[in-house]
Amino acid sequence: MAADTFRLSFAAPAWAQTARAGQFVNIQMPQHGDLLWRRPFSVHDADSAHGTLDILFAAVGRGSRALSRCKPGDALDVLGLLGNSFTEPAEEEEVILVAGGLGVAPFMLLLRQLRHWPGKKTVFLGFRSSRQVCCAETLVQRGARIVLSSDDGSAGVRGLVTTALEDYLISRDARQKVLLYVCGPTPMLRSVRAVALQYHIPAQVTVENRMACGFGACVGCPVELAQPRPDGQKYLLACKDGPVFPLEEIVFND
Amino acid sequence: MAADTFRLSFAAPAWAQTARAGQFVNIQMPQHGDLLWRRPFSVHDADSAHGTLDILFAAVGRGSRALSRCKPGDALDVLGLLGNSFTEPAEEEEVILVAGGLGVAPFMLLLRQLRHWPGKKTVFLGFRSSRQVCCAETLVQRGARIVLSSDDGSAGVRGLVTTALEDYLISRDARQKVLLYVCGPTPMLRSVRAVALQYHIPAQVTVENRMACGFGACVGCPVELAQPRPDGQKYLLACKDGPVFPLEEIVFND
Amino acid sequence: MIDLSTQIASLRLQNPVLTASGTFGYAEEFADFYDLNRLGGVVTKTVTIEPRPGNAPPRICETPAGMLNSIGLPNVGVEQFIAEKWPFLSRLVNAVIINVAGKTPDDFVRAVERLDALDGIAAFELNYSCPNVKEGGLSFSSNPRVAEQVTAMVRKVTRRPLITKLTPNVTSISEIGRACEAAGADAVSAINTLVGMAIDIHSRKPRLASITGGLSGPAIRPVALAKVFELARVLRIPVIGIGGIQSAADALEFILAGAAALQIGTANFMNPGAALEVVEGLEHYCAGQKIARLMDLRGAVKLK
Amino acid sequence: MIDLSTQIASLRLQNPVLTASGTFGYAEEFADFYDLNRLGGVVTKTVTIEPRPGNAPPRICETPAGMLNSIGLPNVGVEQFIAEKWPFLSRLVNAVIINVAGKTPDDFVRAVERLDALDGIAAFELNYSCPNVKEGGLSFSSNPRVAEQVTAMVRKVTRRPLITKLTPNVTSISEIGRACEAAGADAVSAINTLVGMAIDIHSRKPRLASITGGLSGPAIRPVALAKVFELARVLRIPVIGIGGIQSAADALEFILAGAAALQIGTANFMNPGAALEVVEGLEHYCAGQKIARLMDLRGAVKLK
Ligand SMILES: Cc1cc2nc3c(=O)[nH]c(=O)nc-3n(C[C@H](O)[C@H](O)[C@H](O)COP(=O)(O)OP(=O)(O)OC[C@H]3O[C@@H](n4cnc5c(N)ncnc54)[C@H](O)[C@@H]3O)c2cc1C
Ligand SMILES: Cc1cc2nc3c(=O)[nH]c(=O)nc-3n(C[C@H](O)[C@H](O)[C@H](O)COP(=O)(O)OP(=O)(O)OC[C@H]3O[C@@H](n4cnc5c(N)ncnc54)[C@H](O)[C@@H]3O)c2cc1C
Ligand SMILES: Cc1cc2nc3c(=O)[nH]c(=O)nc-3n(C[C@H](O)[C@H](O)[C@H](O)COP(=O)(O)O)c2cc1C
Ligand SMILES: Cc1cc2nc3c(=O)[nH]c(=O)nc-3n(C[C@H](O)[C@H](O)[C@H](O)COP(=O)(O)O)c2cc1C
Ligand code: FES
Ligand code: FES
Repeated sequence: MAADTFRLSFAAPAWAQTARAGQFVNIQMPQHGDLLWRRPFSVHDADSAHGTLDILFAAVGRGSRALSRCKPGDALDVLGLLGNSFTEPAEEEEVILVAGGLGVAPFMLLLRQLRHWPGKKTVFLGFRSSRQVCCAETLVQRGARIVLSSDDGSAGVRGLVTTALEDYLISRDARQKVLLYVCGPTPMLRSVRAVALQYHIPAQVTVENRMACGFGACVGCPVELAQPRPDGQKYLLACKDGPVFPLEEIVFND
Repeated sequence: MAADTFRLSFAAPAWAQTARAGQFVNIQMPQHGDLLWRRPFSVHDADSAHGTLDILFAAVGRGSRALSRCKPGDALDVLGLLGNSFTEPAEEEEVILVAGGLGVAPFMLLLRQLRHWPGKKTVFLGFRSSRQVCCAETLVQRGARIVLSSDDGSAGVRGLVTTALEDYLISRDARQKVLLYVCGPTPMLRSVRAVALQYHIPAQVTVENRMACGFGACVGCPVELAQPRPDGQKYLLACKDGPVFPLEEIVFND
Repeated sequence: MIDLSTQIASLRLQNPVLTASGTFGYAEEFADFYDLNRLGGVVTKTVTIEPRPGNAPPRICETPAGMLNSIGLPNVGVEQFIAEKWPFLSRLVNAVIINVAGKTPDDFVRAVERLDALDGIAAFELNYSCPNVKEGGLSFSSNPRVAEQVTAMVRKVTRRPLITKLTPNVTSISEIGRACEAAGADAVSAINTLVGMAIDIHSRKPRLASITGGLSGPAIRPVALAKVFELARVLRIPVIGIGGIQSAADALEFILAGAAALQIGTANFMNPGAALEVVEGLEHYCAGQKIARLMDLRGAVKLK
Repeated sequence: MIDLSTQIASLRLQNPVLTASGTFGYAEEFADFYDLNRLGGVVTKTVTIEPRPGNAPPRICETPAGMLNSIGLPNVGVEQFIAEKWPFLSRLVNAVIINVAGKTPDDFVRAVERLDALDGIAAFELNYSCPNVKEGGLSFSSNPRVAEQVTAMVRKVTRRPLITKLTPNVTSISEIGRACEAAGADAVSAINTLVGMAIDIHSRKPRLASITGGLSGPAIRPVALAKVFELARVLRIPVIGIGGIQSAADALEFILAGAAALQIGTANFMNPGAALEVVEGLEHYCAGQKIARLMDLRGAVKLK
């Protein structure tokens, strides 16, 4: 795997049948000690034949580092399956998946779901540098065309994934119906949102808010609506109403 | 080893030269999480040739259970050598070591120190049952005679270690000079103290108070003096003034 | 048969385990995890007379053995609560306690008055930790005079058991408890969260949009236990213990300190089955220790 | 050169890292671990006019990410302190701050008056969390009138910088802070421990002989930070932040919230090198972030 990136596979036969891309699991970290919360991770892949679920994660903090030290046979306390999932394309001619870093995680399962869908599948994969690159080969095996970019140019095109995306959108035939799927860090989501609005392309995004519970109990993971609802509702919950949202309907303040 | 009893050996060449029986080390538990404190353990044995220090411990709680899962090569954060140590016998003709359960820990090193001491060495070893018994053979190898007892009679004499001790003291020649070394749970210490006072036998005890620091900084580990000092001092510190005390000078008011 | 039951004024609970307001939604969120009727009862998320959108994000952050929150009491308001949330709650056979808050004493009165019309409400819990706009934003339970006044006003509009939920952020929680008792409260619950704060040193911003928030979880358990102990010693009305309870062992500490019932809060997030596990753990403990009536342990801490 | 220095009234500290009273003995206990002169200074264990034996055991217990203590201020009294502890302390070249407490306002005055005769004391810190026997055992900083009175009385007998150390167990710590400021305190330090309790469910006894005790450690850090932030916003005199600080990152949170200096307490027990590591960590942070003067970060939390 890429630097500090880990794939963890665990047995979950029932979930392996029903998991839909976009959904997530909430895992209690091993040796959690004074880490109170579980940590949420997107379902990366689900293998119904083997009855396993995969997550793909970066060791960025105490929890994920502890998780990365799990060994085969260790027991994990996993809460799932949580959240909604991506809506699959209908009459579109192309789907474009935009992933910033580990934002690629849910797309592995999405491409599995779309294996019989006849349209064109393009994945824009942006990483900081070549050391972080992962999943590219498997995504190709799953029928996608990859446009790789990196901040330092050490892998694929130099620059932000959003620049690569915009270049592509400018050059394509504007009459073709396209659907965007987006996952990545907030600044990237903000840029892609601007691009999607500009080109009038419908987009679905998965958000990664901090979560105390993951199932709607703490109301701690609000996502702000671009337009408050008539009844005054200003927020949706990332864990329960999401984590997948229509990108145009929400905003990323701060 | 006996049930839930573990011996842990770690490299500490300098300490292995200088450690004296009665001293202890204070160890940060692996994956300590919300366990704030280190955990204190007596030096069980010190091997100056190999440069290692041993501790012998029971997995009784979160910290010691985590410690018991240490694997060779793991790094440990150990603070030491802490505390005072047993005074070795001088003109006595016999030393009697009284250990309740894992209270046997410091006696392994004590017998190593006494290997050239010519007097008689008797160890009263009390355990709950045969499943807990440990160290008996090695103690014999180190020149001690063992009187084993267990609460349920499954090993050695049935009954408390103090009963066995008192039987022995009654039957011995009262003119012979004896010195007691005592380590074990508080109720046992209390009984042995009564016996020692009754038979006018000098005794040294190691106490196992809870400790936040282990080096005199928190003042959290007081041991009560049987007689307050003339200047009003009522307590000594287990970690700094001890853990070895003259048994007659302190009381165990739970 | 082990008797786990307890009594809060006229309200008999089959066991002392309740869920804490704001950590259990309107119970529906937990219906998939276990049979809710196994609990002593549930306390709802705070309901206010008008709908509230809640605070801007970020609303939560993790701290050592605890968490900070400033959720801001988002809720659909009393009318929509009755229309949308009550139908599910009203089908529970154990105690359903409605937690109410307001910005002014009058808000409390109006909400309780309206809700009192519903059949099947076991009790009201008044969330006195929220800011009182009439008193410059100080909480309703930071001043005994105010706590007494609001309690007396609400007392007039309902005959149902009235529980006042106290903030720990005061010099003397027992003074506030006494004021509530004098004004006719049937029980107090304690504690609500401690005021706390955390800063992200990278962005240099507070970790909560509201700057400060409420600290909960195991970290605050010793504080909660001290407050419950203090209240139980001076009040005649029962005290409901809240704060960092994760297990039956934790719950027993509160019962020994004098609590007549308990609420499980933050623990529900990490372990959705936490409240039921406390019930089962208490049962198991009583069986093992041959204790026929759990409440015989109430206040049984040995002080000498 | 990175400037870590800070100013507490007339007292210049080479860096803002002090050790908290009661967690660092009389400094001698830590002399084996590192060169004490690398710290901003040390605050001694509380000294009282008469010797005190301290409380009965057990005095300490571990809690989630924290600990409870009821040590009871054991100390040899002012005279013996001067004879036995001061010689070592007086040889330190950085700031030595003497922490003083008493059972009555007069005890404070007598102790400070006597100690003021010593050369080389950098400042006095008055421990206002201890029970005031004149006011029914309430702490000296639970009432602004009392805090003001004691501070004014001590102010008269010393011209050295006077720091009053505040309890967090009050409704409004800033009200107490203002009272101290008005009476002539040069700085406040906050927080002392939170009142807490734990019960051993097996023996059914409190885990501390004194029943309740003081909670410290990482668990209370969010509470401490909120209090320091509150004080720093209303006071003109500097605030010294204390509570659960384990690392330079924790220390930075307090500086961003407005603290002019910090004290490391409970962390010294687990990691005897903790205070020095905070100094080194702050240095390292400033170097990495190209911050020339650490105190430029003081109060720099971004609120909007
Ligand atoms: C629905 C959902 C799906 C996710 N899917 C994945 C995934 O597939 N793969 C993956 O690697 N990560 C995923 N994340 C993010 C993942 O949960 C965090 O990386 C993880 O919680 C970090 O835990 P930690 O203890 O290692 O880090 P911590 O020590 O808690 O924090 C380390 C750093 O990460 C930041 N951080 C912590 N949690 C989050 C979060 N939820 N969002 C943004 N920043 C955070 C902290 O602010 C801090 O800077 C997902 C999050 C959500 C909500
Ligand atoms: C100087 C000294 C030397 C020691 N030497 C040894 C030794 O050689 N071998 C050994 O097995 N143990 C020894 N101990 C005791 C050992 O420190 C504890 O068993 C250990 O701290 C338990 O940690 P834990 O996290 O596993 O248990 P916890 O989860 O902290 O506690 C589990 C149970 O043990 C009790 N307990 C915890 N600490 C102590 C303590 N210090 N004294 C008595 N009861 C305690 C608790 O009350 C609880 O009931 C010594 C203690 C001291 C002070
Ligand atoms: C996310 C969250 C939301 C809360 N919302 C409310 C609320 O709406 N009304 C209320 O009275 N208390 C609320 N509380 C306080 C809890 O009910 C409880 O008093 C407190 O969290 C302490 O208990 P705990 O440590 O078990 O969580 C909330 C607590 C949390 C953590
Ligand atoms: C064991 C112990 C002893 C303490 N003794 C004193 C004391 O003598 N005087 C005092 O003013 N504060 C005393 N304190 C309080 C600390 O100085 C500090 O204010 C508090 O512990 C919070 O900081 P921390 O979380 O870093 O420990 C003591 C704290 C502990 C844990
Ligand atoms: S994480 Fe708790 S409601 Fe979304
Ligand atoms: S354990 Fe801290 S003084 Fe003994």
